[in-house]
Amino acid sequence: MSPVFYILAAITLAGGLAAVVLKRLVHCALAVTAAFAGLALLYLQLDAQFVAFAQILVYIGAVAILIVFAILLTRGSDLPKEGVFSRTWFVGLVIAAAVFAVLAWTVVQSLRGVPQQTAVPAVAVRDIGNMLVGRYVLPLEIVALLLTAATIGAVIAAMHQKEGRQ
Amino acid sequence: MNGFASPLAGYLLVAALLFAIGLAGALTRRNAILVLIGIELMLNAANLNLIAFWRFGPHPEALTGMMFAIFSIAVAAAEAAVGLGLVISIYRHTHTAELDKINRLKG
Amino acid sequence: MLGEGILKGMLETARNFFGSYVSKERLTTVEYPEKRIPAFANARVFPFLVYDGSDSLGGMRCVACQICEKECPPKCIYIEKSKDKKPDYVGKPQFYPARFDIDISVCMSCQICVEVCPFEAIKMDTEFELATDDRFGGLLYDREQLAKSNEYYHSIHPAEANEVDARLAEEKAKVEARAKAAAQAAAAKTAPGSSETPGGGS
Amino acid sequence: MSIAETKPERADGWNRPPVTAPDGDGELLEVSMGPHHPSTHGVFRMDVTLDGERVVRLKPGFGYLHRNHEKIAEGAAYLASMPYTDRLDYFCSLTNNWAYALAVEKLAGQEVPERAQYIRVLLAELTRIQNHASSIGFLAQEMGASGTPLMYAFREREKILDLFESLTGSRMMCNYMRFGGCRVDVSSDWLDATSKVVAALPEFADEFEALLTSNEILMARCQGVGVLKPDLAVNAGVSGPMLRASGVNYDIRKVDHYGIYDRFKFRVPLGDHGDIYDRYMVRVLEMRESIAIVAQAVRDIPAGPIMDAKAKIRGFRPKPGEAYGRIEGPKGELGFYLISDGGPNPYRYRVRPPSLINLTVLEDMCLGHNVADAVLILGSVDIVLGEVDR
Amino acid sequence: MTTTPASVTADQIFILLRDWLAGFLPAGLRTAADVVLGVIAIVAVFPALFALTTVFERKGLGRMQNRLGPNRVGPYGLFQPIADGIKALIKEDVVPLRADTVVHFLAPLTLVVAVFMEFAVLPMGRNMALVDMDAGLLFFFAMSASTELSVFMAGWSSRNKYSLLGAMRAIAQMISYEVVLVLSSISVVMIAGSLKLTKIVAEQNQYSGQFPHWYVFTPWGVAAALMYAIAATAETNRSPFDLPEGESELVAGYHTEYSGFKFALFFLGEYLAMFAISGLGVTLFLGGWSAPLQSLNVIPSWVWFFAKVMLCIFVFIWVRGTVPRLRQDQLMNFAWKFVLPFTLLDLVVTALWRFMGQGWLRWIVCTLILAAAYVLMGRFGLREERMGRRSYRYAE
Repeated sequence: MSPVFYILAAITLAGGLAAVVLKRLVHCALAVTAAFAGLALLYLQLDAQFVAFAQILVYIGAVAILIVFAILLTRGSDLPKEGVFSRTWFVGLVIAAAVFAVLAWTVVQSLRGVPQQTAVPAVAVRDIGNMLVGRYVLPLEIVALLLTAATIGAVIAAMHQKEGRQ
Repeated sequence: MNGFASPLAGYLLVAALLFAIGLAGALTRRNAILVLIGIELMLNAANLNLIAFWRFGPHPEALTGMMFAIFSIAVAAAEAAVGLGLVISIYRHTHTAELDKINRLKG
Repeated sequence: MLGEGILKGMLETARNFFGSYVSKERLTTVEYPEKRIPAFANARVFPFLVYDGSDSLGGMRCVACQICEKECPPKCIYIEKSKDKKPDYVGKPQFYPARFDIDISVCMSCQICVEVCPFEAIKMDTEFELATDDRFGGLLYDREQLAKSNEYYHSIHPAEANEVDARLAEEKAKVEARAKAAAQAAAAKTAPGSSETPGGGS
Repeated sequence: MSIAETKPERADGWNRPPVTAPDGDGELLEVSMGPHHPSTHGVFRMDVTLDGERVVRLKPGFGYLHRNHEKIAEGAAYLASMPYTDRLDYFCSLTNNWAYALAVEKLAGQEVPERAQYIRVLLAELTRIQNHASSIGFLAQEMGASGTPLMYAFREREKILDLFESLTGSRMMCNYMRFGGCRVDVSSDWLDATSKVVAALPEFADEFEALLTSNEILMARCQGVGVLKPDLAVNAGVSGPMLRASGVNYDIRKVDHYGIYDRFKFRVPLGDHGDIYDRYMVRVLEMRESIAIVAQAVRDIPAGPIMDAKAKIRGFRPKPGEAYGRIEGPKGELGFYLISDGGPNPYRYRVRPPSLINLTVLEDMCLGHNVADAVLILGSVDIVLGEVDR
Repeated sequence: MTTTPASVTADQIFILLRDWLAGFLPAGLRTAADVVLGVIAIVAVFPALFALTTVFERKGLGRMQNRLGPNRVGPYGLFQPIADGIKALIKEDVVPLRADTVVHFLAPLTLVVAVFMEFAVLPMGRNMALVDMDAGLLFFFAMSASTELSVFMAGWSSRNKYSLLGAMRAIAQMISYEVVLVLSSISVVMIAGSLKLTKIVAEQNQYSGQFPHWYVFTPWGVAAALMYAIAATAETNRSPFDLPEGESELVAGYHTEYSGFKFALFFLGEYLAMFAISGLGVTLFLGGWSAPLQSLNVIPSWVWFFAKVMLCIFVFIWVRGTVPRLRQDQLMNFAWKFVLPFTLLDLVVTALWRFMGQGWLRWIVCTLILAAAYVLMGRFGLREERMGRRSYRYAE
């Protein structure tokens, strides 16, 4: 485990945590962006260049912006009058802690003695492309369809319904 | 603790913690957008798992984990778009994005 | 076709861009402190007081009639009439301004004082670099600062100054001729008093 | 939801749509544009209520440049107001002079000699050319054209201002006309210089049009934006190029036959749509007509005196009465209304400023358009705040 | 290749310099030193270029407008940026009272950092890419996409309506045109078969006789380059797409409330983005560092790269000096109704080009399709603008 990993993990987790606990929604969105960036760097460390850049492009370039827009459109940039946590926050916290405990226990238990690849896999972007239009062409098409449907759906869901109202 | 010290375990633990944080956020916050942020964090944690498994797993040249991650990113983007579109449309109806107040089926 | 008009406009700007290196027409800037445009003969900036001869206060044409003070639209002229009189260019005793101040910061360069002055005493200067860092007194010009010689007037508005000089000379000649005639008449009558002074016409 | 689409409830068409809740679920955003906003001509303010970026209400606010001109004029001699008229619309001091001189001449019954009439026409049309050129430049500036058209306009304007300076002594505050004539005579050198400048102007107009007229972005920004319907324009008292861009044939030069405009051959361009593009084009075409008028005036100018022999500068007291003198200024009908009680000062002095009255329809033109268009529409009205606030 | 050793040295001078400097270090540190030296070079060269460009822009605009432009500080006004920099540094840093100070402070920094990252993958000469990544193009777009958030941060944290409106406009515009930017580069990727920028340049660095194989000299390349240029102009918020900072409406857009050094950083970021996007455009369409004629290869490759970038910058300035600004909805309409469909069509044409094989037929077919599409879409695609020249009537 290199120190770089610890730094990146710290950035990611701190970003994630800040996103969950901060008061102002815009700050949460910016914090979650930091977490996304940390994850992208983790991917880079894992020699997954393509995914890392895709992560930045999609999450920082698009999802974060979407979140920010949604916050502004729902007046989320103002501080809420009541608390930011729901009434049953304690239950949620307990559940999350339990989930983490189970996951951590499973990870630690199951990895004992499992052999692990340590050599850096030689993967070119060309291979990813070939795979995408070769073996994974069907999922690719389905994802394309899904994205189109989602875009249309999002537009319709968020559209002004002028004619219907008047 | 052999398993704990291996690189894969480190990534998996980070992923698990991130997942838990996301889950906690989704479960404890009032605002619908924050819930979506939590869900995004959980999805990202899963992606980290996928990449880590691809990197340290037996057949990296098959690219399975990476492909899953790529598709997951694409689906997550679609999910975010639809989810936020829904939040905005709910806000239009109820003038709030606080989940505690959106508790009726009737708009 | 889309973009045609924009291309046409871009050709135009390119023409000006390259033209600015060769044609004076396309680079009209005059770099001010080093180069200047010569002032036009009619140019007017702020008023000054004309004096004849070399004594700036003694030769001042102004007789403190206060017409300009009254007519000045922004009321930026302040005149105090003298107690005593001194002879003007035709030798007639006249008042003179004991104080003649113009607040240049209020003056709007309209030239009305020049137009209404019956004595050709106030004229427009072409000097405009009057900036000062004295906020309060710096632009309140008194008669010493306002006095400029007739030669200076000739140097900035030659044609107009010649006209003015001719008019004044003519008037002086008329006055002198009348004085001479009066003197002759007086000489003809010999006895009766010659106390009558010739009335100055304006 | 422009006023033209709703049925007028009042006969004069002045029913303003009430500002209600937006049709979306957002809130109305109130933006105060000005007086320090970069595109509000220095000291103008628009309280714009926006639904998204759409203007639902626009309250013009002015008076920041109010200088009490009319009241000062009532306390000053007739002549003393002449330099103040320069400062009304500081782009067109000569036409302001003319309008005021015209009013006083009517009041006092003075005649203007032939040569002075020609000089007046000449200067007024030169003023119109430079005003229209720079107003188009400002319009393009408001469209974000980085100042290029404005600089070309200023390049030509400088030449005309040089002519003004060499004749009147000042570039902008000319204070040139007098009751019954003009202050100084034009020399033959000056006429030569003028004809040289005017001969070069058509080329400039071509250049200007090459840069702007067929530009797709300009067309997209201007066509169909800020439409002023002719009936509203007439009801609101709009005048000048704005009125003619709406298709109303009303040019005081043709209507009143003031001065000696009957002797000149010129046409009045009219627009059919009444949008910003028409206002722009009408100005360009008027500029070309003015060039022709100046050329004719330079050619035909007779010799003779330039002042009415009866006119006197000091002790000017017109007989009691009232008079309204108006001219077709570059921005529209510029009128001066004077009442004399026989004293040295006017008893009542009133200006009819075209900028102010053209500005009154601003809200009607802006409603329903984008906030960016509001800026453009304001630019197309061609106002000078010195005249609006007086 | 007929290059002489001297010209090779000149061509590789910076590489040799770097290796010489790194040679002083122990072998283990050399790779790190290479990277650090490269970063230092980028951080030194491009801000200097930015300083020069600001003068040239102002002088060029001035010349187009029959003015002189800045000419008071130093010879020909060349030291103007130094004066501007000193002014920016010593100016008071005004932060609005209710601004979100942390975000307000971070916004320009993140912007400049992200923009600097874009230069890492650009091949600025033969062997002169700092990091020759396999997914270089993707990296570039990832970095350019992350600048949008900085714009939002600036606009939101300023607590100013104009800033927020400017930021929202900027983001909407950048996202819309980013799609076009990516799609127009995809056609290059399709032909070159790689996301690696050095590979793309190498593909173009071939000559038939004297004539280079730049992608801009093909029908699909011209179309893609045109769309790329439009998208790049919009992406860098330059005129006529400078709505986010359109001073006649929004005062200065998202950096209205910035002053002093932070404003200078925004300014720097904007110009760096312009360099980066021009550099990418040069790499994708104009043959990168390759010479326009084979015999001109004696001139060092980096000279060609920077010359081409400056040419692009001049076009930016030229356009800025000519055209007015579009309106927000027109900007969006233009993106979604004209630029994007045309770029998609260009992708199809590129595929056609790829599979029609060598020969003159593909030239004719591709040119015809694209020209017809351009004319038709220009006329009918933007139909609702209803614009056109008019004739005017006169009253006597």
